[in-house]
Amino acid sequence: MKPDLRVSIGGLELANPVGLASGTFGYGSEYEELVDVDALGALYTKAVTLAPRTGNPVPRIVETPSGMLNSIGLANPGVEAFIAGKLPGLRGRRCAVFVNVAGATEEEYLEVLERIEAAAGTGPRAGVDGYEINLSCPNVKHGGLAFGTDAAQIERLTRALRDRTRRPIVVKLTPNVTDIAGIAKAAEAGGADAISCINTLVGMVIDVGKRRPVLAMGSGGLSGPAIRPVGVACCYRASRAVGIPVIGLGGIMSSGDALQYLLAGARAVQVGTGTFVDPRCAMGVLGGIEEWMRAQGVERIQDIPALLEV
Amino acid sequence: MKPDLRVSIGGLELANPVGLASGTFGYGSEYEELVDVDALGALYTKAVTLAPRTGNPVPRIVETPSGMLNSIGLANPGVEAFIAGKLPGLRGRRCAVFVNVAGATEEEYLEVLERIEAAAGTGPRAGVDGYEINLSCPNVKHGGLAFGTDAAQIERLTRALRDRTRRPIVVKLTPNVTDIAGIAKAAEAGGADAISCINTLVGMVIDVGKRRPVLAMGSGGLSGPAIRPVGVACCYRASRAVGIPVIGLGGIMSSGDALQYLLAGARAVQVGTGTFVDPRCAMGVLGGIEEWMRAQGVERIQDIPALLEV
Amino acid sequence: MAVTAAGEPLPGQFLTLRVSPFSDPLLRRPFAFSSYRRASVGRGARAGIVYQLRGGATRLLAELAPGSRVDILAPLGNSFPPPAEGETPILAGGGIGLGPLLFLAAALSEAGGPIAPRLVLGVRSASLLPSIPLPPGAVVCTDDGSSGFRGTPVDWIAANAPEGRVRLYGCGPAPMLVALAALAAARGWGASLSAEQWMACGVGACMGCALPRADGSGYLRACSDGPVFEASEIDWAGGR
Amino acid sequence: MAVTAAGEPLPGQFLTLRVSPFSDPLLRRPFAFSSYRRASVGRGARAGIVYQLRGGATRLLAELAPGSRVDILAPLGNSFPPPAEGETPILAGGGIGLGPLLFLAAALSEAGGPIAPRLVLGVRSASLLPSIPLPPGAVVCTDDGSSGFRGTPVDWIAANAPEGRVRLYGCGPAPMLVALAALAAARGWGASLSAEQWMACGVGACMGCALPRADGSGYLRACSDGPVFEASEIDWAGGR
Ligand SMILES: Cc1cc2nc3c(=O)[nH]c(=O)nc-3n(C[C@H](O)[C@H](O)[C@H](O)COP(=O)(O)OP(=O)(O)OC[C@H]3O[C@@H](n4cnc5c(N)ncnc54)[C@H](O)[C@@H]3O)c2cc1C
Ligand SMILES: Cc1cc2nc3c(=O)[nH]c(=O)nc-3n(C[C@H](O)[C@H](O)[C@H](O)COP(=O)(O)OP(=O)(O)OC[C@H]3O[C@@H](n4cnc5c(N)ncnc54)[C@H](O)[C@@H]3O)c2cc1C
Ligand SMILES: Cc1cc2nc3c(=O)[nH]c(=O)nc-3n(C[C@H](O)[C@H](O)[C@H](O)COP(=O)(O)O)c2cc1C
Ligand SMILES: Cc1cc2nc3c(=O)[nH]c(=O)nc-3n(C[C@H](O)[C@H](O)[C@H](O)COP(=O)(O)O)c2cc1C
Ligand code: FES
Ligand code: FES
Repeated sequence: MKPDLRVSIGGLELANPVGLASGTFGYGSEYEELVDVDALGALYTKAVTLAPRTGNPVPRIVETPSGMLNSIGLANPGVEAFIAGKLPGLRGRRCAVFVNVAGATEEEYLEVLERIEAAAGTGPRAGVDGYEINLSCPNVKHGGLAFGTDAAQIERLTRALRDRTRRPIVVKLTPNVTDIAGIAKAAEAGGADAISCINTLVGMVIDVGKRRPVLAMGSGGLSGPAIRPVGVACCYRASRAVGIPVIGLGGIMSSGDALQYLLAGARAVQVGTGTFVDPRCAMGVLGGIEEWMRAQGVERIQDIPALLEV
Repeated sequence: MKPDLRVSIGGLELANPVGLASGTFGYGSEYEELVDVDALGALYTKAVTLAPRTGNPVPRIVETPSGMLNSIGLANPGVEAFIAGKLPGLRGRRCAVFVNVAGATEEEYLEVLERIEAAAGTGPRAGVDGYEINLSCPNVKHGGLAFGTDAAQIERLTRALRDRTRRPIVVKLTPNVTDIAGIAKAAEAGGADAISCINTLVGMVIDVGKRRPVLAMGSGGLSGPAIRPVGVACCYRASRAVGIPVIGLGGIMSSGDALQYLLAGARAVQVGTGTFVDPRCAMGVLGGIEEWMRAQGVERIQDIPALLEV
Repeated sequence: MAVTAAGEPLPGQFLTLRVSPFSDPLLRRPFAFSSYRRASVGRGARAGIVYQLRGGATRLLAELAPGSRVDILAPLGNSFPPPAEGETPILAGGGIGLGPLLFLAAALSEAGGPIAPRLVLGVRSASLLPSIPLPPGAVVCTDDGSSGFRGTPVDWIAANAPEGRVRLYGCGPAPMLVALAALAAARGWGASLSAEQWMACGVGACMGCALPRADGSGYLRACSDGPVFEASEIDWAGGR
Repeated sequence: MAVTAAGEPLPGQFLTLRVSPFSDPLLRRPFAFSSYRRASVGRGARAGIVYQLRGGATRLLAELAPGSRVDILAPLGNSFPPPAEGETPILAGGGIGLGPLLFLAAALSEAGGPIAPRLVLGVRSASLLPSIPLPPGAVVCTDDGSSGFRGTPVDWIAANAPEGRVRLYGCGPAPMLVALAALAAARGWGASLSAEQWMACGVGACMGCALPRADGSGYLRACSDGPVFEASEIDWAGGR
């Protein structure tokens, strides 16, 4: 019997639970020759902001033990260029497309979403099937702490976004908080259809020879296998705090890693840094999940979390 | 010229900046044949609690990419057995001894400290030169969130401890918080002589074959090189938020790693998981720091943080 | 570079080794000594382990070129106690549990006690039999009957144990240790079982390798209180 | 397993490779092609890289047994443009920058342009000279004068460049690229420089390998907009 790999996020059906994480796959065309994106469940685009951003000064990346730091700085062409230059290509996608939205103020998030809504229209092949809200942007009004750290603000922002679209909204959580369950609940209360976790952990590497941080920005975001245990723990907690689906990510390199997330309570997963290490990583993850379900006689993805014995 | 390796913590002089982290070196005797503890700057004991604790169910440890999770659960003989069984051995130490204190309530912390104070007396070779306050214990009054997550509570606890001892108090911070700078400030306001960071990150590994978390307790604390970038970033932030010394730890395996912490603003360091991987790790770290200082013409440990160009 | 504590290993003791200079795999891995030969004129001391490919560290170990240097910490842990006066030693090994029992068998034979030790080795199937010579009189058991006795070492011993007092020496997977402990309790035999548990430090400092005491009063450390315990001391089913 | 994109590499293009199945070292490492020979009857295609031991990944690479399979992604990036009509090609390599220039020199010679390419290689000291044959007419420069010309390739070129239009092809450490770009600007030469920058994806998706544009208007990606850029496009001193 072929397992049923479909996953439903706010009424949107994904063909399978494996997606490509924001910022690690561009807008879908860069890995074209290597990865059959349309065979996957979803593509989460690089963040889109209101104005174009050239990104942070360089160096922007550095390797760490079993991980990497990045401070790309939301480099993106801005919402208008996104609509003109990227959306048409995304309309051709057969997998679900979640546009990752970021901003430094609440208004910016809303404006980006509104413009994309207006451009995409309501028909099929809109180029956008849903939104992933990146809350890890430093929040100018809150003294630089990221948006994703204040529950009340997340609830308000999510609700305001909710009022502006009927497409599914996924709120992406940062792990750099004291109480991820509380943050997840705030997103749910605001009307999110799902949450995804985790974004990167704040980290720093210092070049001892040059006596300065390797990254031009000082600190950056830690991703890769090093953070997988943190991601699985966040997912476990968040999925027990909310009724909406949780999408798990952080350090997934293999189907075994993805199954850790699914058993921890996730309904879907994303592969980020893993794609850098092996461009076919996400396809391997998908194949392995299906094989495991077959071997274990598990019929549907959403049956997996209940298999965990605690 | 021989560099001056001495470090002063609340008036206590450590011979050098390298210490052995709490929970990774027992009470100093286990590694006796392999490590010359007295050549190091400080030994931070395994946590001491009021009542004896047998510790958490097993398994308690699991390896992760470039790290490990532990859920030892503060297994320790309790303060009375510590005083009777361990303190006498510690009196023979030539390095500074910080007793790591933990509890589930404020009263428990105070009681542990008071009893050790009474037993140790005020003379030399007391067996205890200072305290390291482990705030990562789940706080029963605060619904299980760890102590170290609430600034007001930390300030109050630190002040209460301060009133009960003239020995230096090091407050150990957990990285599982939104704003580590705020927590560090609270410890300083309460009268701490130093802060140490970081304790472990919350993590989980699931055994996909057995469909249950590998650790009997579900989640555990992530340590080792995987978390080093997080530790360096926390240290960088915390040392800029407070005037008291910061003691850096998390994933230190080599003198280069330790120098990252010192350049990030730490005045001293601790080696934890590194000792498991190589029992002589801390000695290598110490030798390498001295060599680097010589090569770079740096005279004193406390001159290192200022060398960082940001 | 080999970091080696002084002293010669005894049967039951183990070493820990670090096979990679990178941080993945990170922790040292424990392996029991399977043999030891003292240094003599013109010949260095030589120690052996028997290991099974399991994951990353054992794969790296298998890929090492002969003559490679590895970072070893040894000898660690306690050792098998000798059989008491009049006890027949029976050594039950499951899979990779073989190593320390080979060492014990050799030591018992060398010591030349009144009763020759008998080694009983169990594997799932003949294809998993290690390619090393077993001591004289060794019994092979396979779960599927593809070689020797069909069944487990515990089955064989239950059926073939000699009259009189026996001391079981056991090393192998947890279910086998549970069964050996039960058999020993039922027959009133002594049993010295070597435990396996994940280890971080290997020297008693981290409390990571805890094993639950049989009386529920807490834990013992596999690395420094053991790895060899009297069967009745430990709750063998509670270790994982 | 080799994950290989279709196509034959051109001089200037690179591959990325993964040398460890473990997660440390984690990221793929970029290396420029130093040679390529098409497959022919009875003989597979063959590509070369020249690399220098630097850290973990290159150490693992050096330890690989001949015939080992490695996971390669290639060819990536753009390639050196041919010299324009009448331009004398001068190839300046610093240290490991040699690889792509060897490939370019061979391709230019093979193409048989009117003016033979001249390769100028700089290393700190004679002991660091690579043990591979250099093309005819190659000039060796050492900082300490221990072999060939004392000075850098830029010094040599500044002193020995032919009259008329020159196209510089450069690959090497950042200070060398800065100096080459300045020399080209001063003399009004064209210059195609190959950039080095830390890479995560190698295919243009992550924006990690950004290089600042000379006009301050933003960044270009070393991996997919380059690695070869016209010297005037990039702020070569701002890359690290
Ligand atoms: C005291 C002691 C003596 C041992 N003696 C031997 C021996 O003589 N020969 C031998 O082949 N093996 C022995 N082992 C087990 C050996 O340590 C593991 O097989 C090894 O650590 C696996 O490492 P890996 O990286 O190859 O596998 P990993 O990828 O680490 O693990 C593969 C699987 O092996 C198991 N495993 C990993 N580490 C341990 C551990 N510390 N204890 C038990 N199971 C583990 C886990 O179930 C895991 O799923 C002994 C263990 C202990 C505690
Ligand atoms: C397009 C391109 C082509 C290259 N071609 C070659 C080549 O032909 N031959 C060759 O020997 N090397 C080449 N390099 C550099 C090569 O990628 C690094 O030497 C290698 O990644 C080092 O890996 P490591 O693990 O051995 O060292 P690490 O431990 O990763 O690093 C050691 C040191 O090398 C430097 N380094 C590491 N990664 C990079 C990087 N991506 N770019 C620049 N410097 C780095 C750092 O300063 C670091 O301190 C090229 C790099 C790029 C971007
Ligand atoms: C280079 C890079 C760029 C990223 N850019 C974004 C982004 O624009 N928006 C976002 O929400 N997350 C971004 N992320 C975070 C990832 O989507 C993901 O949450 C994180 O890397 C953890 O997953 P991983 O360990 O599988 O990479 C980025 C990560 C990396 C490594
Ligand atoms: C097995 C183990 C036990 C620990 N026990 C304690 C403890 O009792 N008290 C404490 O403050 N920290 C404890 N820690 C945390 C360490 O002291 C240290 O903060 C952490 O491991 C990060 O440093 P590292 O990466 O160098 O190990 C423990 C860590 C480990 C791995
Ligand atoms: S492994 Fe650390 S106490 Fe046994
Ligand atoms: S390395 Fe990812 S864009 Fe160049």
